[in-house]
Amino acid sequence: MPGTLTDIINFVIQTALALVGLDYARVPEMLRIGAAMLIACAAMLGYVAVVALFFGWAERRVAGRMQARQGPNIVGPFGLLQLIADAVKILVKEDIIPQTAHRFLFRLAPILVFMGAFAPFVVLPFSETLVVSNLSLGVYYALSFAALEVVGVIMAGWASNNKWSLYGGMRLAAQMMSYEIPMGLAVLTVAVLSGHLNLRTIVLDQQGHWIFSWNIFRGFPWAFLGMFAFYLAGLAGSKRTPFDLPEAESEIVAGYHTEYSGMRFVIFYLSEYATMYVVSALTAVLFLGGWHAPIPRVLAWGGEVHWEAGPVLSALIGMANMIGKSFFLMFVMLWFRWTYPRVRVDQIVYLCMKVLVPLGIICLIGASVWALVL
Amino acid sequence: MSAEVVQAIIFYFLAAMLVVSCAIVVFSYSIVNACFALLFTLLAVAGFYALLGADFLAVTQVVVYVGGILVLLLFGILLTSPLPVILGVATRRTYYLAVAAGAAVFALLVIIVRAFWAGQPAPAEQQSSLEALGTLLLGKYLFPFEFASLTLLAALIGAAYLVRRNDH
Amino acid sequence: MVQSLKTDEILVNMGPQHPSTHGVLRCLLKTDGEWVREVWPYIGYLHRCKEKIAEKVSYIQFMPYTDRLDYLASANNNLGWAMAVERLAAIEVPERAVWLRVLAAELNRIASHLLSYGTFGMEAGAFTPFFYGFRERETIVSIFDQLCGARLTYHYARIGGVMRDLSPETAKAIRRFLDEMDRRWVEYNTLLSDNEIFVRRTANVGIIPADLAIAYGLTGPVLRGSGVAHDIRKAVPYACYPKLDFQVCIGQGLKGTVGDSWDRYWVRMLEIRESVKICRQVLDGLPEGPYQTKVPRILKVPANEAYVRTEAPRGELGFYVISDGTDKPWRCRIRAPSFCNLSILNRIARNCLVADVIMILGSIDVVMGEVDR
Amino acid sequence: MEAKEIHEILIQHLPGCVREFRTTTADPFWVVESERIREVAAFLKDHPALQFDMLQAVTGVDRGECFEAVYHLTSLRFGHSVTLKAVLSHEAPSIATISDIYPAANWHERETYDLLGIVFTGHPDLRRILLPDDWEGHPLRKDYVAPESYHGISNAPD
Repeated sequence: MPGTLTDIINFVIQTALALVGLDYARVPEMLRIGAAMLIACAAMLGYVAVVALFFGWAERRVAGRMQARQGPNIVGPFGLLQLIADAVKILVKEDIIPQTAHRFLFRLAPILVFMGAFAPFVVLPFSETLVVSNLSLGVYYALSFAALEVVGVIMAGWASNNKWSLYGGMRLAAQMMSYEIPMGLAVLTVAVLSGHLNLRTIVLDQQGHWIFSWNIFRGFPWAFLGMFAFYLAGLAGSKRTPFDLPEAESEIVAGYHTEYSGMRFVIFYLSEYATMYVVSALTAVLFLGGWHAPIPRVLAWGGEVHWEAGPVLSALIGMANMIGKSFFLMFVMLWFRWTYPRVRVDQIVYLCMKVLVPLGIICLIGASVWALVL
Repeated sequence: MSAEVVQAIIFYFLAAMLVVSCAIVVFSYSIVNACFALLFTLLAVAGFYALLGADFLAVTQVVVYVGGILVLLLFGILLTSPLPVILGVATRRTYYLAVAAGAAVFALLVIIVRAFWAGQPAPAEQQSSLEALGTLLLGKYLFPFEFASLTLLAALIGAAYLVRRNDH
Repeated sequence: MVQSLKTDEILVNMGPQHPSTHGVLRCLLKTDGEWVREVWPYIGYLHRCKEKIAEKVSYIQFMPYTDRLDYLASANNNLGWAMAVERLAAIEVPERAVWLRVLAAELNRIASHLLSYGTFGMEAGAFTPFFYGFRERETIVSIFDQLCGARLTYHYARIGGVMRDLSPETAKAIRRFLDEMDRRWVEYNTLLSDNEIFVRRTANVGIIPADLAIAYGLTGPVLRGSGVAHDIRKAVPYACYPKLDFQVCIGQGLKGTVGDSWDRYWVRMLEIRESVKICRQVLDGLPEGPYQTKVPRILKVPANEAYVRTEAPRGELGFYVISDGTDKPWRCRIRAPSFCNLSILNRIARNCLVADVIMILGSIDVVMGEVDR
Repeated sequence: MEAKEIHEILIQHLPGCVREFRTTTADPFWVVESERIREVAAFLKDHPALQFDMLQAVTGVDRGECFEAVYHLTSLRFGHSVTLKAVLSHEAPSIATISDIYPAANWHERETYDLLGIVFTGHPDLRRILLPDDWEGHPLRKDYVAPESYHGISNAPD
């Protein structure tokens, strides 16, 4: 039985310690678990940073391509090092806190937002073995932390003591309160279909007949519709065009992060890409078969049946599938951003309450009947 | 370092967070500050649930209280009141009343705890409580569960009614 | 229900530094949540005493200053000023120069509308139209570079003619651009005009009924968007426009009500096409001859007065000039279209959302250089 | 309609209003009695054969010995235009507003007040529009002298 990411880390630590001549078994258990957890989280943190950096670059290149211009192409091959150069620039920037801002909350807000964006990474499975914590409540946990992000953004908006910032915070609150519902309904559709909330089990359920065993087709048409509800709601949750009202620069300057600069701004920036990734990865896991390859055995192995490929290769292939799907969905988000105008604040609530919620309810009822009948 | 010690450390950390944030909620003059402090109170409670193995309850606490109620509270406060929100300064009489009410609630809690859970250890199961919770809610506790929902529904309708009446 | 929820009213300053106020316009908003109850525009941040300067410099020297009125359409401003002075001093302009001026003015109109297209898309939250609009504008700017050596402030029209003749290469470049523009125009529409989100953001937003538009003295695409077919080029024909075949485009309420923001936007888009048509006709029918008549270096204009109206991209540009026999005007009043168009903002941007105010402002398409002069 | 015909209608319906009808300039203009400007404007707007529905601009001119308020009106229906002038005293230039007849006049009158100091009585909101509220003087007057400095900012040409 393959273990989780923590087990792999434990194994690595054990080997490393054995090389130095220490016996890992004598280290207290709590310390071992704690250390493994910490390292796994650090790895995830690194991954978030890499994803954010990569997509920060990709966003600009994609935008350049779509807008008949170049995008960053000077620093490094294809301008890949541009973001690193930018990061260095930002790190040495002056950190400004407005005089009338609430200093404590102003500093706390980006941290809360990042916590909210980062927490779901702990339960995202990359392959059958690669997951930091295999929580039985996986999806529920992942969704719950969006709340922390909302509070963080409201806090940023309020603590800045700027009216535009406050508008940004208010807009996000209205937006998120409406979009969590269709998101939850879409997740419930999948939960009813597979009978689990654990992300790993949900993916394991989707293996078999090529793409037709993925939830999107297995629960046709309910999960198919549910995926759009989930993805759109997630798009709204990650504040991306056409739902980028909280930071709509043409209306409310820069929304909740108007007053932020330097490192604190970067944290918001990181969080945005982290949230985008979480939404994309969750869509991939819930509806698009997670780490399963679209064509099993031919192009790639994935999942339990193909364990014969060996644990390392299997994990790598699973990871490639998973990251590929997530990145594609993230690319679609960029595509949206550089194509569509922004919707208005009443239209976003309309879309949620009058389109996505009924759609979600229909999906849920349909999936329930499906699950009972079939 | 054993598991108990780690748990104890986490418990005391959470407890400190709870007490401090509660104190800010109660004593802060700015209602927005109080609201943000409430966030930490709610998170600390969620932490307690997680510590006790009730992971479903912990996540629900975050979803419902932080994501729903706290955001709604902030939304309402920031949108409907002038920008620097200052709570009215309490009079001496309200202080006395508050202390008395606090003492009464505390006494009640002591009685309840001593009467029902004296000497019982906290549930130690680390498995997901989701299935058990579902079975209990729709089995043994179906009536209280449904009754609570009905009460909340009645409260909701009542609130809507009151708002409508104030309109005219 | 929405109306019954009483929230606190906030006064917010939109501008003078704001991404969407086109330069330095300050709008004071009284907002109730997301709803805007009242908008008060405050102008004057870019006031450069143009009318006072006109009294201090000679007629010829004032030409470069007109470039900086509506700096996105300087060829049109030059045309207006040149026509005003020529009318006062009774100077005959060679036919070729007249046609060249119209060519420059129409190219500049395309450039100006392209920029308006881009910024309007940007205000709706779409970035890509901005770059598309700028790509084609860049071509026009390069053509102007060939034509008169400047990229923004052309002062191409001169009193008594134009500064330089059109070379065959430039003519060829213009023709290439016009063909390109025909293709791009379709692309623009697929990207923005017919986009569902864009239509929902602009249709039925900021409706200006025709009678209100006339009462407030609106002109240009803003007036035509309200369904009033009024274009100085047709109403009071000047230059070589009577010899050219083009249409006056009006808003018809295709996506909503007549006179909404989408209609104003759409009139600009249609005018791009009409201007392309005009440019082609000008290139085809360009008469031969001199491009400049002899004008004394110190031009003394006899005592006279005239109000000369031309159709600039943003509406009716009027120069009311009083001469007193010296080489400097006694008084020069510039009737700037943006100034008049902006005055209606307070009237139509009431009881709408913050996002709507931006769209309304964008659809009126003001240039602050012209508003403040 | 030609300027002459407009003039005939004017003197026929509003006798004593027109002080002068000048046709020697490139654009003809009428000098009307400044007290009756509202009457003339309303008449021009409503007369069925004239229908001057659009006010293009309100301008002031400093003539040295007097001020002139200049109104440019046009009719979208018939395409004809008129220029009206009213002569005002140089000491206290003042004329009734027409901003309730032509809403477009609102900002134009504010601008004329701002730059020339002509007071439009009855204007709903006669504030400076281009210059700061605390600016002294009216720059377009011929006798205007620019202040040395404004709030400590030097105004001297270098």
